[in-house]
Amino acid sequence: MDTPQTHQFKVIGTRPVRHDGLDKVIGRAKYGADYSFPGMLYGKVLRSPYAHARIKSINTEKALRLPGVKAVVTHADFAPQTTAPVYRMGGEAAVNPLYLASNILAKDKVLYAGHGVAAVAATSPHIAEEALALIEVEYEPLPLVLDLLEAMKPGAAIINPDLRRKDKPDEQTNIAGEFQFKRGDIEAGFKAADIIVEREFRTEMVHQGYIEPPNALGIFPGDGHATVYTSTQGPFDVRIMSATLLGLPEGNVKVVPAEIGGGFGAKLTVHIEPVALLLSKHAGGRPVKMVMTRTEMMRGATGPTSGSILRVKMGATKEGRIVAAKAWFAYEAGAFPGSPVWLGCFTGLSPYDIENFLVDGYDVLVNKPKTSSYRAPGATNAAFAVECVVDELANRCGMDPLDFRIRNASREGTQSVMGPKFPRIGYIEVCEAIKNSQHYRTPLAQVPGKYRGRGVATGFWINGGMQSSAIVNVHADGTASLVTGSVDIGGSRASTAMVVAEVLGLRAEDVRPAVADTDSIGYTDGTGGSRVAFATGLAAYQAAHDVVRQLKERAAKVWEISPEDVAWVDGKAISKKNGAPPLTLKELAPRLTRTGGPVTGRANVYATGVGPAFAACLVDVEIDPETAKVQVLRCTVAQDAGKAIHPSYVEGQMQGGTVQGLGWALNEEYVYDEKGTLRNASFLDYRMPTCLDLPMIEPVIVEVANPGHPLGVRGVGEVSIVPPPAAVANAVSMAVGSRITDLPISPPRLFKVLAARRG
Amino acid sequence: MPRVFIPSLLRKYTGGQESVVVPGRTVGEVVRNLDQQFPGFRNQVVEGDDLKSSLAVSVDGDIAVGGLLEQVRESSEIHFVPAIGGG
Amino acid sequence: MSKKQLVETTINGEPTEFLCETRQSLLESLRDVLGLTGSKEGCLTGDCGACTVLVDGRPVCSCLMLGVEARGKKITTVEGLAEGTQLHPLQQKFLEDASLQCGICTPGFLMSAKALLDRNPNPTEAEIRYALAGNLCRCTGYDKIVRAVMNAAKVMQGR
Amino acid sequence: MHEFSYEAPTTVDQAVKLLASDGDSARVICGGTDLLIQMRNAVRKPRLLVDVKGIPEMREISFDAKAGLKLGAAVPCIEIHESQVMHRYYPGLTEAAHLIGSLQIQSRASIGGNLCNSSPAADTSPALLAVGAIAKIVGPAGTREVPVEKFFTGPGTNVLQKGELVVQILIPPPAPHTADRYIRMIPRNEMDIAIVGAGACVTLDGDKVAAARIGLGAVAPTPILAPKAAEYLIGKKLDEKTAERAGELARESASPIDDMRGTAEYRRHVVGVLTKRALLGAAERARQN
Repeated sequence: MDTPQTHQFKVIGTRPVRHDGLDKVIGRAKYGADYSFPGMLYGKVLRSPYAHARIKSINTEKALRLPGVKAVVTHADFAPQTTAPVYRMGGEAAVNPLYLASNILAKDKVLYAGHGVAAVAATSPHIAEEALALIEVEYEPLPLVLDLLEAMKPGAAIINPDLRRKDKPDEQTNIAGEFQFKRGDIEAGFKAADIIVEREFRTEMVHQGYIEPPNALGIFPGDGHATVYTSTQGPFDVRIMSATLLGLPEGNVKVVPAEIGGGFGAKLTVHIEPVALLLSKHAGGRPVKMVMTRTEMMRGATGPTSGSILRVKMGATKEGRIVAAKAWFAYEAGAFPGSPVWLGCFTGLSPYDIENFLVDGYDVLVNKPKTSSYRAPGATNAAFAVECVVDELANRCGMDPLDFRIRNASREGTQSVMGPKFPRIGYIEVCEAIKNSQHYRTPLAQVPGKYRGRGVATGFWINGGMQSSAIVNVHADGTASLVTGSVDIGGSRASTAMVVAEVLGLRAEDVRPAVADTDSIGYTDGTGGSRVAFATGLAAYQAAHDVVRQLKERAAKVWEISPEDVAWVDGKAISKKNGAPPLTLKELAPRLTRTGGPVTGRANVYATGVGPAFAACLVDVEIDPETAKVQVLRCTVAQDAGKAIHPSYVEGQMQGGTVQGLGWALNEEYVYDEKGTLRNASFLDYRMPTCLDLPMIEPVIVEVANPGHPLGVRGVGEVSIVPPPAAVANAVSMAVGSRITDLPISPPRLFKVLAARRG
Repeated sequence: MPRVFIPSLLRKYTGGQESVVVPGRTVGEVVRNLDQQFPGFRNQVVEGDDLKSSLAVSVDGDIAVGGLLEQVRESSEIHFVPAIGGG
Repeated sequence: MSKKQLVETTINGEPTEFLCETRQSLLESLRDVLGLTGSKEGCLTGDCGACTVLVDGRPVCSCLMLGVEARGKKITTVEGLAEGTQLHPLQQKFLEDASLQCGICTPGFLMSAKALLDRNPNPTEAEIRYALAGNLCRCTGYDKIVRAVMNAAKVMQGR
Repeated sequence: MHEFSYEAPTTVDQAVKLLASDGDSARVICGGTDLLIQMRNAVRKPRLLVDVKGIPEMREISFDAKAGLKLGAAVPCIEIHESQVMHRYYPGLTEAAHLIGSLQIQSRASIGGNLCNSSPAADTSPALLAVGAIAKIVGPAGTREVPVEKFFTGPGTNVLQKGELVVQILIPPPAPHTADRYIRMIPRNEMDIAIVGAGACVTLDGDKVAAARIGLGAVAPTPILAPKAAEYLIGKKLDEKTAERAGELARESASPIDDMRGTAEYRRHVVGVLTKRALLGAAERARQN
């Protein structure tokens, strides 16, 4: 059978230069902040210094009197909102518009330090800033709660007075959601275990760390039609949310997606787009550009991902079979409900085929920013806990940690934690890829005066499907253009164009990919959930086949035979009837005019057949025993891509996700003072890895075809971030002979562990 | 007949049963039939004429893009799963 | 005080005059006054390097320099890296080696790498990593960036 | 950012006049790598910036075997790193200058700026303390020289009076068999503020210590000397054991705090580790001088 593994591709699997690359290396690519319009104003947001306070009054008069100031807006200027859900992400997700509006500009309470309160538009960014200082806000500070466990206790300061306990509807609570996954007999499972490991882990909030500040340029001239230029992952999400907040029909908002400087999930929602539109409306329709500062975006305007407390108990037989697992996960939601805790509950144990398990998850409000998505949201926290416990179980069984994982591996037909059975997956294959790597086969050399350790961990991510649209236009010169609605955040123009080129028998560079605005392409869900190469790739594939269908009809006309007698083989039309020489697209293109006119292929998909993704990470570390500083010496990552369309960008996703995971493991964390102010709201003190902190990251692409996709593609964007924190913790634990349970493993924290060990 | 797997926090509506076999040709019909057997269940998963915004449904391993309208087969396995949350 | 200042300078080899407020950074002057938006704003604290330009051949964060300080200097931005349509070897290798994902940090990396290769045409991996430590990239894990700089050095050395 | 005026004088006299002209609201801008961030955060709001980078004597590096080093306060760190004289006579101070921020920052930032910003964690300050540097200050009342250990008055504050600026750093010539070393602890390998910084300068007489100075950063409200540790070493052989003991004594000089960058406990511990390493490194270099 011809499968994606056996088929000889001409374009897929090669490494052409990306189509948008030139613009990006000569400085011509337009990111959101690079747009300007005549008469443009600059917007800024006033943000709360308090982590929890009632807003008693806002006086904007002085600000409005400052020369150059054209508009000042507050929450009251949004259209009135309710809590009735607004659907997005193809109906698979919903937002609560009242929460959304209240998070962007506070309604009557500020819920975290950095919460937006009012916004200004002025003729220069400096004047807008000066105007912020003239807005008078009277606050009544309220008791606050920052700690996750404190927030869950009865009697804690209440953040949202409308939230009630599920079991006692008259009692207020900060627990916004409870999740549970349960199967088998957990008690009996632990009774059958020879070895039981139980640990509590803790992680802090971390930021996505994209380099480009969130931006928006809004134009709302008062004819009821609004336009936003913005660097977003989800143009259609921006459209529905902006329309909702402004009280406009969805079709009246056009979103023009600019190039985007990283997002990692945080730019799937709106942060300032509706504010830019609101300011434009109040400033007589003048364009308003807004660019957040680094401090603003870190303090809260854009949402980090959750800190968490993770309790995991697992039991195994002495032969190395996991027989029971119990997990208790609490995640910080921030000031509004919606942490990814359920995804943690679902993903953490999914690599393993466990008969008896119980997972409980809690979504908990604290006076910190509303969390937003971050690459495989929720999964990294959970995997950190589970993979550390699994490592200890393997040790106690005297087994190689990868053999232990393979013995307990989920495979095709295993019922996942959420319930549905896995299709063909590549978990065992990624474990084996690491086992067979040069890195794993090379023993770790010890050096005097240092501690060295090696750790492995694995990770699972569900991946996304959802909706995509694609249009393929055939040009008279025999080239084509591909129009999609998927913002290109890391090479997806290239990979989707390569799919079209493969089907049409063209070179990659003969297909020009374009990302269209929301008026110019059918509905397309955001660039997230590792879905673009998979789902937009599927739409591109189908649109190309729509072109092929039409080309076969045109060839049939040329040959004066019936379309059924034309085949499309290896990028050529072939006559099954007479011996006419095959016609390529290049040859057919000039004849389109006389055979019926232009050819455009279209496809709209709601993609099913999503292929789950697994990754494994191997890391060697060296620790200075005196300063407790950890240095990563070597790192290898294996990931199942299904089919790597452009291997360089698959490797890039693997390397980038791994390094984000290494940063999370070692130094990244939100540090709050007792008043709830984020202390390290800068790239200086929020310590992301620099290139001097890292070795080369060795990628091993594993290809276990996804049976749900014609080319075998799975998503590759997210899962690589999941294993590294646990891999590093396992390596450090091995090196220092003591179990690491808290992230990040920064020098001051590790020093405490070492000091305790020394006594 | 299709088999419906009951989310653990809703098993109180099904007398603790982890899964129930129910007739029906669509997810919506299955849910209606399940509600006859276990009154109150439908209200936990349906709001108006669609699934609750916090839920998605999976049929035979894939997210059912049709929601309640999704067709099911005699041998289908139906799971209710959380929808992608947050905003 | 708000009177704008005239700044005479050289940008990408062209004698250039521009008007700016004293409080406008060189980055703002380049982007908002001169329309050279290739240099990117990432942090405004000199920690990410996305706004790196060369000032008299040295890499500088243009967010931490005032526009008025550009008087009499020679400024090179990413827009001045290629010679006409001939890409600089660094640009060529960044493309071939897939060294960019989102691309927002790319102009800064190119300028820091150029400053390095101009002074040290044959750097070691460690020297490259040191020279690029002031540029943050969140997409690539740096691997392919470091390789592109090594490969560009080879091309420039005729190896 | 607020509005301000900008002047770029070419002589020290002009600079002093400008600085004195606008009371407390005039400020020197050198590399601007701290100042512009402070202005953006509205921590400082000077009405006048006086750019001193065009003043020749503030850009000078000159060494004389008798008089020692004159280092212009505005010399960018990268030029210090590229100076043969600096590497030869003050390798520790040179490495401190080369640790400030990235190369982009080093192309702008100066030791004078680092000194006048007066951060307790400034990298060059412990190194300056170790080599016994003196700040040459010029103001409306004339010139005065202030040893660096008397320069700081608190976090972000110093002895500079209205209209005064640091023009040069003066450092005595190193005695034979003298060398310095600076080491800092940061969680990353670059782009970080020191959790602890330690500078040491050692003069050997045979295999014994004839003189020693130890400067510490980020462990007190200002950069400080660790005199007890230095005195202890006089007349002793500098080896692992004595360096370790000196490190313990240096800990006694430190009064660190908990902050987002590190705990007091961790800092106190690391003071000892870095002092030991800086001393051994300085001695190693001194033996070769």
